[in-house]
Amino acid sequence: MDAIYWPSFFFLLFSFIACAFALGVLLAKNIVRMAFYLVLSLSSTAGLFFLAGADFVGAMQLMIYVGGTLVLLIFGVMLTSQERFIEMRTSSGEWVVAFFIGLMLFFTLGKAAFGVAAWSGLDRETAEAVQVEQTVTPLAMGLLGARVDKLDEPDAAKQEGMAGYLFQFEIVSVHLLVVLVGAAYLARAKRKASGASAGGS
Amino acid sequence: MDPSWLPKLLALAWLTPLASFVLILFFGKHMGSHGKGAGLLATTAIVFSAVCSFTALFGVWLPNHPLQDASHHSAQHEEVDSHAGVSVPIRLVAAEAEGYGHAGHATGEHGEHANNAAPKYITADWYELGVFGKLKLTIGYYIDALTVAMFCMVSLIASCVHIYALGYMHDELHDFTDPEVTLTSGENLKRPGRYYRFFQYLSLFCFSMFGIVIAGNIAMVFVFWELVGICSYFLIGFYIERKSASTAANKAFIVNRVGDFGMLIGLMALWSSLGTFSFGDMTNEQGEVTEQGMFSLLRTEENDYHLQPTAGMVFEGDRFPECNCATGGSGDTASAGEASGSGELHAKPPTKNHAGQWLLLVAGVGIFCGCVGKSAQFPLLTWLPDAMEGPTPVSALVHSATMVAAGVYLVGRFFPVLSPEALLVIAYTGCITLFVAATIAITATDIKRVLAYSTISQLGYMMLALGLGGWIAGMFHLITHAFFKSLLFMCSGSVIHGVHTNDMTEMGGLRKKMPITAYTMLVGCLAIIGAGVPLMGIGFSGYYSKDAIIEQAFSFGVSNPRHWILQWAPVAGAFITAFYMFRLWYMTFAGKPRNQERYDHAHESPRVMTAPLVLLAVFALGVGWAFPGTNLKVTNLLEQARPVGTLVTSHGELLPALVIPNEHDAHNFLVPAGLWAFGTAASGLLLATMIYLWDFGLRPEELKRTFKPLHSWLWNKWYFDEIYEWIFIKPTKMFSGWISWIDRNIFDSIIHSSAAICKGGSKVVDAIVDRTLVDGTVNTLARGTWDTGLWLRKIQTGSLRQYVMFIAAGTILLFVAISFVQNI
Amino acid sequence: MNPIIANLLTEPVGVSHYVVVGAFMFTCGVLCMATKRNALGILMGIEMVLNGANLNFIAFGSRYLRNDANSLGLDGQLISLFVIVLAAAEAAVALAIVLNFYNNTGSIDVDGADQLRG
Amino acid sequence: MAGLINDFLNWLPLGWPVAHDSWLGLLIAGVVHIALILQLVAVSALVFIWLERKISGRIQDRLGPTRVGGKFGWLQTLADGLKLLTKEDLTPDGADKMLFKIAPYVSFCASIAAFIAIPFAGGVYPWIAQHLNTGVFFVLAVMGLEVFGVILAGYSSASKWSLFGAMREAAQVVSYEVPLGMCVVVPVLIAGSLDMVVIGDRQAGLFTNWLVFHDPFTFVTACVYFTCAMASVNRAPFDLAEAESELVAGFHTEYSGLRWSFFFMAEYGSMFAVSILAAILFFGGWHGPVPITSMLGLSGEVGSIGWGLAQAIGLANVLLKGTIGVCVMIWVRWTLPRMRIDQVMTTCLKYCTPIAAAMFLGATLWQYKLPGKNFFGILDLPEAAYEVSEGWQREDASDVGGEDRIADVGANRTHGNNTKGWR
Repeated sequence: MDAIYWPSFFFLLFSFIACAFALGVLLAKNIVRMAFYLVLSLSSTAGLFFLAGADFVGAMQLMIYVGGTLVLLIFGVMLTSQERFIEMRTSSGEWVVAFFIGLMLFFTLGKAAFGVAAWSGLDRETAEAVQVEQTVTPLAMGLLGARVDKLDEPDAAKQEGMAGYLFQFEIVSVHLLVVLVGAAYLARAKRKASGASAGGS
Repeated sequence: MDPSWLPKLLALAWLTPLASFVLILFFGKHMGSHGKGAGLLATTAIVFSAVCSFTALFGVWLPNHPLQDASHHSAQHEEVDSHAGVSVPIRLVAAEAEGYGHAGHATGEHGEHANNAAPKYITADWYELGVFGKLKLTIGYYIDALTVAMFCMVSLIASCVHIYALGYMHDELHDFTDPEVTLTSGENLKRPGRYYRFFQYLSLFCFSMFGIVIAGNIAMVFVFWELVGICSYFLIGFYIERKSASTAANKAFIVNRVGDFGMLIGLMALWSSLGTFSFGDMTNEQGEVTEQGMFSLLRTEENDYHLQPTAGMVFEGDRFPECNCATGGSGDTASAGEASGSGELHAKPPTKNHAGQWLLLVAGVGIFCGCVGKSAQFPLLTWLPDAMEGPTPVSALVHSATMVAAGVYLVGRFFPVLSPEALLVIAYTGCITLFVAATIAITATDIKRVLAYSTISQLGYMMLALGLGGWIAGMFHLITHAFFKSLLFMCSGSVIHGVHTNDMTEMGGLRKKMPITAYTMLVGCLAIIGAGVPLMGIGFSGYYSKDAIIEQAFSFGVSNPRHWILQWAPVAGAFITAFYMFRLWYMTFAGKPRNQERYDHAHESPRVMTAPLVLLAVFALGVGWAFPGTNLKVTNLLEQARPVGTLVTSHGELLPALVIPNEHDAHNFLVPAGLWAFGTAASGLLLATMIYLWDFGLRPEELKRTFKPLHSWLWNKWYFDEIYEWIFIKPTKMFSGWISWIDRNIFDSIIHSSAAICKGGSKVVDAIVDRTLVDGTVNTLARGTWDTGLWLRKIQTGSLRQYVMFIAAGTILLFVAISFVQNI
Repeated sequence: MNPIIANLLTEPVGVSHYVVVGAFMFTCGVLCMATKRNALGILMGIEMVLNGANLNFIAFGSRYLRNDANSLGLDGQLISLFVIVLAAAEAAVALAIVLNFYNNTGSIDVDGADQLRG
Repeated sequence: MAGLINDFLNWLPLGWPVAHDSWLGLLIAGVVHIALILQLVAVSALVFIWLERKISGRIQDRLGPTRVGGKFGWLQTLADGLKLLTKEDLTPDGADKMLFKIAPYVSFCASIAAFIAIPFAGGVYPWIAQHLNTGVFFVLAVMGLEVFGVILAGYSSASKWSLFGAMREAAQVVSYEVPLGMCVVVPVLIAGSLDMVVIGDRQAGLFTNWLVFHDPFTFVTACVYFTCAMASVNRAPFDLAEAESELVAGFHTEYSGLRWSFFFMAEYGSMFAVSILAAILFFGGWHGPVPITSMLGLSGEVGSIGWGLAQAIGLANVLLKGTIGVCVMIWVRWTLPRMRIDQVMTTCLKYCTPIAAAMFLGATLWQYKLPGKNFFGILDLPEAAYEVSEGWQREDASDVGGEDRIADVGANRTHGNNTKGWR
């Protein structure tokens, strides 16, 4: 037998954890536990990112996603501190329908995943020969509008199309600002009077 | 031992139960109190049969025919195929049957050709019943590996059932008060016990079953076929005083007659065209063929063992001189079929005569009709669940392991005669049966009925496998299924014995009260769902056989994309099987007791009943394994009996696009089939566990409410009984009613009707022209719009979660649609 | 050992494997959205769906899994960065909506939010 | 590392060959790293707890522990640890058992995991468990996970006090991550890398090269960073999560014995981690105030004795600076009163965040206007600074699409101006 290829081993490990806890999120009844499983699932996905060579994205995943989920968790605890919300059952019929649709969805997607020959992976020598590359600077340069990773692109047409993501970056930044303001506005505390009328209706 | 011992030993095994039957028939009542000795006598007899059978297997058959590892051969085979690039029909080496012939000529010739040659067998007539012109009726034998294997399986299970019945039927040892029969006086029926009679029937049944297996010609099969039927009738109606039991017995008998009618037609078609009933070639002392059997007539060596109608099968051959009917006419139907399959149909002269093929189809389907009746296939499946009125040992032996399997056995035995089109019919029947029965089993609550539907479904699996060309797969499943299904039935009998009810809704938590039963039954359940480690090749017996079937189905599905349903039905069936079997187990043994009183009185069965359970559990676990360190394995044994038709890729004559794949090609689908089988079974198991074991939020009652229409559809068994009532029984009654009605009222009605016609006419004009046409059009339009609106409104549920489901379902549909478009 | 299982351990995995994991997370997320009555549960489902999609982007851009002209390259990582950021934004808005909903109805059961029913 | 171990194993007369890339070496290397990090956290916790008692005692004009272990009571922590080990492990009745049991480990793991990416000595072959080129980011992200354990503990204890404590902690940590992140970005901006080894080696030379003295803005940033770090690890005056005067013991009210001590270890571990982070980001990392090692000529081939000594001195520097940071935290704790929750949030949102943002802008401007100069550098101290930059730079700006390549972090250190790089 060949020697074990460790990245594959770790891929199996991380993907197993990620999938198991994703299933945990789906099956858990308690909202706080769901959040906890979600954190573990997302963290192992970050591990998968690292394995695929996307270390910056992995760290971002840990920081933002997991941090974002943290907020979810807080809200979960805050809003559902009443007993009746901690566990809300869905009727069994819906579970069964969902189960079958999910099964079909998964098999459809899974079938597609194995449908392209080029996706089946490199051979061992090629994979081991791939150089470790720095991702942070190219990523940052990409966001700032310079694609330093594709400077030697021979095709002029393609060079036209890779002006970078500066514009998108700006849009997202503005979008984030708007979202923050909007969220704060939406979630603002109600005035005393209107709160009373809302409670009465 | 010398091979000439084989027929003698098997005849001994066959006739011992007959002796037991005769003895009990005459002296049964006087053997101990209420015939206690009869039970021992019958048990001894069947154990003796088992000893004979196993001696025949291990002492005679195996020493003379060492087993080859089939998987090894198949690997070679694949290599050959891949080198050739295409699947070439293997040129089969000469059958050794001629040289083999009568007993005593065993040369031990085998080796690398064993896979491709015609199976080795011994056949001869014992006794000639009579000769009527060309028609010759004989008692004979046809023994090959399948016969020996069936003998061992039947005798072993029958022995276990006999021993088990010694304990189970002890109520019958004294005067018996039947709690389910109430006399007009309001008391329960009291009658003397019928212990001896039970064993008398069992012995007769064993005799008949052995007779089917050993029979050397189809006529003899038919005789024992009917004998088995009558035994079944007796045993189902054992509690003849109960209305339900006697009805069920009648139903079983009559339904089987319907099938036998078809079988008779098939017999006639065969005989009139072939002129023989024998399976194999009769030989004389010198080993020369004196009389050809059906198999070698239809699949000649010169024709690569492809099925070809014989000269006698083609009518009016003179009118179509071009037709390749003569034996020498090697214009070769097979290649013609291939050519027409590749679109050159119109280039051929339109004089091709398909009469022979049609006749073969009629014969095959006719024989299969008998099997449909006996094996309770669609549409004759209604009798088997009702047959559960019989005592449980009967269910275990007759209605799960052996008699109903006789239909499958016959199809397997008859395989060389079946044309691809007939196989397609068989496959579709099996497919429908397996799905219908499995779905019904989901809602049944009577523990024995669940198992009965499971039996039907598994029989459907076997038929499907055979119909797809998976001879080994089907026969192997027949044997493994016999073990685990008899185990399951005997476990359920043990439960019924302990709890005194059939109703699973009154059980629960019995695991603690009857551990042996519970865990042996768990073994049975795991075996039937085909539990095993995917791709590793380690699992319960059902794992091997079911995977083999699904592999074959995949192989077939790839060659015949049009019949995709045959590929996916067994996969869906595996899911349902896992679900309902574990539903049964959880409802019975896990959770909390639903009826405390019954639970308190429950007890483990006596050792005479549990011992066979343990023995059978061992077999259910390991019958698919090779004996460690050897090639001793059921599949390898069956491989020796493989009929000649299964190792060639055959094409349909009437349906040119139909391809029955070579069975060895199925190994190419080992991985996807294994994964699918495992995945579906595991998800079925998971679903059952989530619903019935974990307090997870899925509650059966709630599901029942949500899927009310579906549930009542399944609960009423797809309304089969009602449909038959409406189609066959009601019309008959009504027809006779009409006759009398016309007879009595004919004159009056003429007068009345003339008046009524005038009155009615004017009303009709009013109704049609004014109200219907004018008003109706307007109203219908308005109503239609209104209804459409109302209906569309329902989709707009406002529920976020349902919208998500719509999106997901829409995605899947889109995917499917796109893939269709791309395929076009 | 069986060749398939052995191959998984001794050969590098490919895009397919990542995509299957992504598909699994995606399906779990969809089912989560479909079966949870708690609004926060639905949010978690959305997070999982986005995460499954992200996994695909990363896989298509990774040089370890697929090294040819059709690879997304750095664009995969850039897009997934945007996805992560937008997911955070979406979570903020969604939480605000949930909070508002809770203020109005005193419950976070989404089955109660069916005023748009036909 | 793994290769070295494997070669060593192969050299040993084991009786079987060990390949250069065998898994055995990987395993041993992993175990060694884990053991080193674990013992660092555990031992430092022992020392810091003792230190906290002594310092608090002196601040309050007491002696602190004096008896256990001889002169200074230096075995007091060990004795306490033994006591904790023998305490009964209680789980409240209404608790969510699984989460309750798992929460301390979550905190502890997050705290330890941060050390994976922290370098203890730099150079071409840094002493670091896993050299990540996004190290700073990784450490921040992992430390952010610690709060999960706290929240889970608070929720699962089924106690109002615990829940209050957890909610406060959550709000506080999430808020303080914003200014903390902004502060961390400033040294990253100056060094041009997220790699902590690069950032640390950027500060080689005299203490004037330390980033805290790089410009006035970084000086303020360091102060803000330390404040926010204290808040994010829940030290007084920001220890609202366990405010004993209001919340009994906050999130760990229901904990006892070993699980409780895990929380404690996690807390001290994070204190140490943020202090070391501060040391590396602002206070020169493994470079002392005076470059003794280079003066003594202790740099040599990787693996030589001189190199080893230099690295060991670097290690001592890092640990010492970290300990000083922890001592400052202890000092602050015993001299300042605890804030109210609204004051905590005000400090974060109204003071720390704007100040950090302003400092970020200021530092950016400094980089733009005075590239490559530090505060002392504009006073024209000779050869005080040299630029270190990871990544992409062009030898010749006019040569578009020329020799651009990924540069090795260690090899690409260039003296002098680096203004032609991408910006």
